[in-house]
Amino acid sequence: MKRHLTITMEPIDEASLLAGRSVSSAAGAVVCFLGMVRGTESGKAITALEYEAFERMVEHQIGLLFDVMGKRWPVESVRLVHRVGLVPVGQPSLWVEVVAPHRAEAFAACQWLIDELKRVAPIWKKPMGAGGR
Amino acid sequence: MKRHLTITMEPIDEASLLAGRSVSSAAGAVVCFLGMVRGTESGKAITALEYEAFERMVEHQIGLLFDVMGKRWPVESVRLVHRVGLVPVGQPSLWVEVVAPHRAEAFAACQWLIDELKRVAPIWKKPMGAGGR
Amino acid sequence: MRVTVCFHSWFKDMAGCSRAEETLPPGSTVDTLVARVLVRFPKLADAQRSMLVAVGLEYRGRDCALSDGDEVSIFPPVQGG
Amino acid sequence: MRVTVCFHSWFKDMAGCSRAEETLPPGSTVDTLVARVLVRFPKLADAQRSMLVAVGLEYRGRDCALSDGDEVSIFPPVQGG
Repeated sequence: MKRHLTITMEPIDEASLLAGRSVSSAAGAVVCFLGMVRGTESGKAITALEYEAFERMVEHQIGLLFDVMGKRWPVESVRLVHRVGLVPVGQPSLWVEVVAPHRAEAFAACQWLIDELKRVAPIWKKPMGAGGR
Repeated sequence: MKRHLTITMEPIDEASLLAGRSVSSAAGAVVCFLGMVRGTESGKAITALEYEAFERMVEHQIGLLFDVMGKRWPVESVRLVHRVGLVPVGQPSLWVEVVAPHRAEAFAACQWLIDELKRVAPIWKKPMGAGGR
Repeated sequence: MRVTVCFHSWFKDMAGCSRAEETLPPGSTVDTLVARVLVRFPKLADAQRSMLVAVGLEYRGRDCALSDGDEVSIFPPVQGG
Repeated sequence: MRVTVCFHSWFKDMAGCSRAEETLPPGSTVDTLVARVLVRFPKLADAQRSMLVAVGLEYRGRDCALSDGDEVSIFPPVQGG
């Protein structure tokens, strides 16, 4: 299973991620997920989320998730990008792509990975309002 | 709910589809699916699939699915492109994008739409081998 | 009444054409039409069990009543995606 | 033995620093360390129930034995995605 993980302060560049995709002729399904910063957090209007990560641990924990994923589903490739720092409303903080032979396993693996990431990746977010906080 | 459906002989241009995406600040999740032509069909090596569609009925039936989707899930936008004609191995025949406030509904709606499309859209495929058929 | 029959996918190959006209007695249903089609295009008989039928752009059962001018599409199981 | 404590997210604000050193008796566990930390940084007491602890890069329970040189991270529930 090909695996790729990036934690970055830069905006997620979907177009270049697409350009970097390589799929074998055995791959029948590609599932992509984008998690976007919404304009409200707990009912209050915000302008951005400030993400903080314990990066070394995020990388280790997501590496463990990739290990489990590779054992549980016949995934050909998984790529995950999490943006940290200030992410404005309307922009993605998370991008995940799973390539697999069939769609059921691609969807299952992708959803599982996001659920687990939210459970174990040491990342935190702070809502930023119009006034700065 | 914004809806967009294309049945086309042209290759699916993911980059331009991405460029055409518009999401509101209420959207927290974008799920994309690509169905790729695999190199084997019923255990035999192929070079392409030839897709044939009863286009007017495909458009009508998918329109009905969009109606149901819009009632069942709070989907903000759905876009679906199905390529017809000759689609070489390794290229996508189907592209689906669902934008919704939260990821669970985006995943559920996207998977449901693909399952239903496979059940009701009058599209057929013929495997093409190295020798032409 | 007259209806147009359209064949899709390999049903077209079996029928040897993509369209055919049929003249049916009043009160005819999809069932009447299919019986007629199978006599005229006997190669389709084997495919009868997996045959799907649409009247216009809607899937219809065998008991669906037909009207003059209907376009009835007959095709094998669909395989989109 | 000496261990380094790292605070993340708003635990850092509560503690007023991102790192602290602690010297513990041999045989100490995460529990020993957390008790020590709560005395030294009393503002963290309220957050005790939602506190997560990692030793190195692994999540560990309160009974986990510590070793000299360990880096112990203490943080609130995670919110990635």
